[in-house]
Amino acid sequence: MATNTGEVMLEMRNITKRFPGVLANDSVNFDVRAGEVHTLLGENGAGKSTLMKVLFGLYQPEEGEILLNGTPTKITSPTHAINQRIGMIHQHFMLVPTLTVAENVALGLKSGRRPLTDLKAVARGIADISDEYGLAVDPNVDIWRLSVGERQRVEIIKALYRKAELLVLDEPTAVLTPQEVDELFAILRDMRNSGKGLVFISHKLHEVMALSDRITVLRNGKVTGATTPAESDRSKLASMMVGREVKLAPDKPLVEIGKPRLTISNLSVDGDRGAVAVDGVDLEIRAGEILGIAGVSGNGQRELAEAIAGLRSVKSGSTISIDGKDVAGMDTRDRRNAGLSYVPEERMRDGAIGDFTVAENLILVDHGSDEFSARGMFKFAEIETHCSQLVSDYAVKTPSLETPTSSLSGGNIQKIILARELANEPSVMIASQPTRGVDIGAAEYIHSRLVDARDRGMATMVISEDLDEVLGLADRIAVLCDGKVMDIVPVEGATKEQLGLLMAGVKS
Amino acid sequence: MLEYLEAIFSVAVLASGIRLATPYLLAGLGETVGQRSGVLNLGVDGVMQLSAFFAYWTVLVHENLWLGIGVSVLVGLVMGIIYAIVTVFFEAQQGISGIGIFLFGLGFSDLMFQKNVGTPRFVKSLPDVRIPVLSDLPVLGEALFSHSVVIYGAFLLVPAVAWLLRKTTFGMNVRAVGENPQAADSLGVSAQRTRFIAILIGNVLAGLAGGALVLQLGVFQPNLTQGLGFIAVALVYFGAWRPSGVMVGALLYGLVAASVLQLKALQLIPRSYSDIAAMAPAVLTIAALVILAGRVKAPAALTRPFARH
Amino acid sequence: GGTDDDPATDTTEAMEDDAETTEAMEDDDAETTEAMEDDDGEAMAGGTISMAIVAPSAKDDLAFTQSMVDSIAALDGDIDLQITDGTFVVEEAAAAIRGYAEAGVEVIVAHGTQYGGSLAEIAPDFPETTFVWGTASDTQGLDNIFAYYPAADEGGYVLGTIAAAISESGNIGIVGPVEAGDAVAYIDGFANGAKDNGATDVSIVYTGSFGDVALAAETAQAHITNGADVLSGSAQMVVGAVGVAAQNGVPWFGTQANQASLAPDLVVASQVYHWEGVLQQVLDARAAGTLGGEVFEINLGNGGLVIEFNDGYPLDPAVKTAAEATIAAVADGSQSTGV
Amino acid sequence: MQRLFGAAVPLLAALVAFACGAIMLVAVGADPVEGLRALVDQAVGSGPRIATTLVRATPLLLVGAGITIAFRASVVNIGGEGQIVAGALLSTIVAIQLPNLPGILLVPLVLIAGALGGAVWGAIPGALKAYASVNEILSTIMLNLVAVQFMNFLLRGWLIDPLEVERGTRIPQTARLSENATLPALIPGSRLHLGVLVAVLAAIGAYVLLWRTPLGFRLRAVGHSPEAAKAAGIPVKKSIVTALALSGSLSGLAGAILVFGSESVRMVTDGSAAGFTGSAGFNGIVAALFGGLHPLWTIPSSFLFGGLLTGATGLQRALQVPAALAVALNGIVVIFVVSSAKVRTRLDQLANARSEMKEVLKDA
Ligand SMILES: Nc1ncnc2c1ncn2[C@@H]1O[C@H](COP(=O)(O)OP(=O)(O)OP(=O)(O)O)[C@@H](O)[C@H]1O
Ligand SMILES: Nc1ncnc2c1ncn2[C@@H]1O[C@H](COP(=O)(O)OP(=O)(O)OP(=O)(O)O)[C@@H](O)[C@H]1O
Ligand SMILES: [Mg+2]
Ligand SMILES: [Mg+2]
Repeated sequence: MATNTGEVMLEMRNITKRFPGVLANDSVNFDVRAGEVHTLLGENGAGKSTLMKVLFGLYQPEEGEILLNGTPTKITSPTHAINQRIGMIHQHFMLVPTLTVAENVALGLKSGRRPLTDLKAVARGIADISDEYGLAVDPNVDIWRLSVGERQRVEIIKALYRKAELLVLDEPTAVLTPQEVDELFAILRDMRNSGKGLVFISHKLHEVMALSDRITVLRNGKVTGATTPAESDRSKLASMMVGREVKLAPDKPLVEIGKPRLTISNLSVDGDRGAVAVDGVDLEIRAGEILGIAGVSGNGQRELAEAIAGLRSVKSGSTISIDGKDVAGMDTRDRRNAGLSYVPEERMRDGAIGDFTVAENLILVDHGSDEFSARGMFKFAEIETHCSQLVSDYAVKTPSLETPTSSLSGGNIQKIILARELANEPSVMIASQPTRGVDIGAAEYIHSRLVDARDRGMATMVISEDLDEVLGLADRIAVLCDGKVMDIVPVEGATKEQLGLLMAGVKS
Repeated sequence: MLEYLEAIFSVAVLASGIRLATPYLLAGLGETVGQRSGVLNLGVDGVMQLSAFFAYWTVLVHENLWLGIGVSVLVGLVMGIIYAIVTVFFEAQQGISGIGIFLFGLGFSDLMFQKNVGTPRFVKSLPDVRIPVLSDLPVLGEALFSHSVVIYGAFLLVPAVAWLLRKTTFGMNVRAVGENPQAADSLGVSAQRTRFIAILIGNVLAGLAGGALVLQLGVFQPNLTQGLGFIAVALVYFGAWRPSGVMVGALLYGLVAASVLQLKALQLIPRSYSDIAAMAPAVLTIAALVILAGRVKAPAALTRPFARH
Repeated sequence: GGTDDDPATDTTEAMEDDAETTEAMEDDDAETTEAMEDDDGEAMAGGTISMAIVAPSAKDDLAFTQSMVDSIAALDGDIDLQITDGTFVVEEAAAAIRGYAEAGVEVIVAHGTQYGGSLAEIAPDFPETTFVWGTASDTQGLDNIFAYYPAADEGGYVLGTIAAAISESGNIGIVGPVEAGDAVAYIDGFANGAKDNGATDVSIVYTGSFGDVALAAETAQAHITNGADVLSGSAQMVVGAVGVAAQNGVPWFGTQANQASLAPDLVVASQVYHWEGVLQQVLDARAAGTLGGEVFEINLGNGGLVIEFNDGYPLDPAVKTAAEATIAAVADGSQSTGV
Repeated sequence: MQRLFGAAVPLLAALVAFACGAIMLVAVGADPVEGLRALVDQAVGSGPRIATTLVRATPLLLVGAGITIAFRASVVNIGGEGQIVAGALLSTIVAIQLPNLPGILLVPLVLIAGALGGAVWGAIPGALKAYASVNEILSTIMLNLVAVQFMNFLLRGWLIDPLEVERGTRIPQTARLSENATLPALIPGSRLHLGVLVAVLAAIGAYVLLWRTPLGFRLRAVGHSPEAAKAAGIPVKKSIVTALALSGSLSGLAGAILVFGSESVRMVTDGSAAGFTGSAGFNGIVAALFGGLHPLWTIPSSFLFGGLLTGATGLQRALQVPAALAVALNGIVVIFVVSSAKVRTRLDQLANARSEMKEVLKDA
């Protein structure tokens, strides 16, 4: 760990930022020294991103001031922030997929050969940065061809190319594979050691423990504590965030395993770019069982889930059956009618409709059922009662049922999706990354819900890149590598090391 | 059969097709720039009619073709400014505000014509310029190199626009803003300014298209374009937002139309089916799209107004 | 076919006793005024007749609508004329017609076949008003509707013969809109006239549009490249074709209105619709207390169709005299147009 | 309250637009006050005139209501013109084939035929979009052109009025169609026919469909997020086709009403789409927009534009101002109204925020 000897490069004093109906930041104080990683920790909606957007000039605070290297500065726009040597890696990438890496880096910069672009020069600059921090990436490929990890490198290069001294990373690891996380951390440490100041935001406590020099905890927009990895541990951090004791792993009562509910045999699926993504997979999940799918992302998990959900066509010879009924030929709706439910990996894209109200998202799947409609007409009274029931059951924090879903925080949206998917006691659930980007409190809640359903006899597939989650939740763990099942191991006695080897494709 | 092919693959049809294609090409190129920046303009046809009328009127009064061309460009510029303000600053629904521009152009040009001209009178139309050596080339020389300057200009604009979009900083910004304005904006590339300029370019070319059309004919009539501008917009989709693609589309459209005329002129199409034959360009365009489509994607931010929170 | 004799002849009679009917008009005037007094006083004041035209295309389209406007302008007597042009849409036209009738206009010319339905609805509501419906050949059994139509094929035939005479290649090109309306009558007559007079190759193209000037221009171009050395055509969009003809120095024949102004030295002749005769008869009849119920055809015989030669074009006198002969022949029915 | 205010903004915009109209009047040397008087008088000056205005508004309302459906499923339908023609043709053919059916059967039948024709002509671009990912803006525009030529083909040939051939006048129009198919007048002796009522009901129907039925729910879901809709089991492709088919069916209905509600009770063209539709396919979009793309608001806005269109003929008669002025004015209205849309949403945002704030405070 580097010692925090660097001078203070950023100081945010009593920052207050309101949104309609929300006090996102409540006179927050926050500072960053040169050569340190300062972590912001907090539940969904705690105000982390807001605070950073204020720093980056995307929002103007109602109160408070920002000092850069001691001098009070009013940051009016991202461009202004960039000129102040501040860089930001957003929660959602700010890249133009159809432009090349070099073009994305060159955007907004003065070209040497105006009116023409000067991509050669930019490429050279990129090469230098790549060498310095080991950020290997080809400047001439289009962004859409890059993996998530590579895209993130481009984001970092963009910041460094603009000579950023203070770099903000908002949940940079949420979308990365364990390997990519390690590479990223190596890079970040290099940057820290070269005297840059880093702000790190993550919901994964072991990452926070591994990378941080200092940790500041936000709750409901207020700073509720500051600490360092040395003087705390994961469960301490967790309770600081949530304000109470939290169980990091749900306790699972022993239920006796029932008959097979989801049976997959010889399932093969093509990926987006043609190549085989899922390759002759055989799986069986029984009533009252949670099967965890571990694996480095991009090894066929997404395709597997989508194939089961009926969103992706399977190759001939594949069979999928739910409660003994062959569903391979059915469309998504019929599979759901057959007892399937599905929590997609991409929450905001596939899971919920941002412009729909909370209520509308809660009935997105069952809107056509006779419970909610008769003779093609909605029964609004029934819908109302049903939805407010779910909202209270799942402790969804929302002003009203009519609130546009997009204005809720990630955790709450995920709760809505889960509530919807569990509403009519499905026999099989496919849950992809159920708690990615979701704070501990919400994650704990979601886990316990999944376990309850399992106890009532649901067959569950939990796909996650978070080994802690898989180990904590699953009864059996199947490890995917290159679209093949490397092995299926009972959770008892399974170790991260063992799984890590399997994920890397090494069979013991 | 053979006679049909002979009729279609004749120098005359080629020349005629090129003439017919030019207004589509000019308007399409302009619309390409606009759409690449994320702005759909369904008002092209209206802009063309306005610029066509004012170009015609100018030449009628001042008997100066170049002044006419200039005026058509000017009209395009003015309409561009209006449309840019509406769509960029007021974030207006693009498809529909375009219809507004169209209706205005259609009605106002008609109004002006009836008030200021009335009975159609001819003005001198753009002269053909035979390019010395080239036009004497056997077979195609005559068809390709004996046209008015605007036609040469239109086709020279194809590489020019491609160059603008590919090689220049402005072009890069246009592509970025059309794909992900938030990203561009976060790097200090003003989506608003970029789109504003792109819209101006688009409308200026639409204006030029109107001027070219009317000065080619040497006479104006209400609703001169007969929906030409809408087809030009369609051809941008057809051309997959690439100048070269738009050129192919425009030529296809023009050549099919010319071929049909030639077949009719040679009485190779029974008269009673003349309307069915007249469907050919539209039908073929759709057919070609069924084959092409899916492979290309529209600019992701097309028709999405950009607003910073 | 246009030239079935009966209407032709009896209308010509009607023309002959023109003189006395005009006298008749003089003295009838007083009483008709009284007659009018109650429903509309000032319209008739000072012998003014209030007329209105509702027409599909523009009043100065150098074609169908202009022919009617010019004709009314040419009427003697003091006429207060109102025009609603460019209204193809029947609902709009109906509104306009009704509006004029309500405003007390005495003679309303609905200058488009498609208005017939509206007239059938409106006319009965305004028994004092005279409605003149063209081009049409029946009055829908209403006694305040007059109908009129042109025998467009007659002039077409004549112009066709002239075209064949001045064509060296014997190849003649015709630019048509949609194959409909009296464009067809004119074009078929023209083609027949040309063929009967030795034209070897008469090419007719219907572009499929009344408005597409560019397409009309390219059609003319196609005709010329295919060897045509004389052109004609019908409807508003032909200005495009005339332009091409002018650029290529190819003679042109016009119809409906005199198109000489478009190409002063290349328009050989135009078949011009003169509705004066019909209109005069309408006014006379009205003055005489008959508000409608008659059908008029305009043709070469009754002077409703006039071939106007353009002095700007050096037409061989021999050809011209021949043409005059043809006119006479077609007029007295001895020469059929084959339409 | 803020709803009202929200609605007031486009009205204001419209006023500004009409001011521009006045300026245009002056430009063409006419007295704007006189003009306005003539316009208003012609639009609503008397019973029959109001009737004419309502009749004129009918196709706008139908097309407009259809537009709102398509828009909610985020498909742009510029094919109104073609869909009107398709509907008119099919209903005309039905009336020609079954002239002797009693009105009680024939009238509903021709209306259904119209809706069907429009639905098919709308479903085609829908299918092209859903299954061949052909952009619907392009295909609807192209299909407009195709429909026109097809109309000309039929009206010149198969469907032409035998009289027209006999006389040699050859106007491309059908014979006067069966009396039984004529839309009955709502008020006996007035032009106000059943079609007006049908259109209003259709608009209300569109509203109910979109916000009160599962089907509409699916269309809106697909409009907002095809991905999420798909994952929830909603058939996206099918919904896109459905949306355009529904949108087209209303335009087609307009086509049938144009034929059987017209005074001539026949289909007639000048060889252009506008010749038959009076550009209702475009003006309907305008009306829908002016109604904030909400089916119910589209009702009054359609009547407003209907009045503008009929009023224009009065303007033309009284001041001899070309009717083109009305078209230009339409355009200006659209431009101002779309521009005002933002101001309006901003207002709504504010209001929502305030109410949300209150609720949150209540909870606390
Ligand atoms: N643009 C906005 N408009 C309205 N409310 C907002 C906006 N952005 C954030 N909020 C609200 O402000 C609060 C803080 O949001 P913020 O995104 O800062 O939380 P966060 O700590 O980043 O959560 P997460 O861990 O899910 O990213 C939340 O209640 C959120 O709903
Ligand atoms: N609940 C639903 N979720 C997704 N798609 C549905 C649903 N209901 C119907 N559909 C789709 O709409 C089509 C119409 O089928 P169906 O008649 O059952 O629906 P509906 O009765 O119109 O509405 P609902 O079924 O919701 O009452 C179906 O073929 C199906 O593709
Ligand atoms: Mg955040
Ligand atoms: Mg159902």
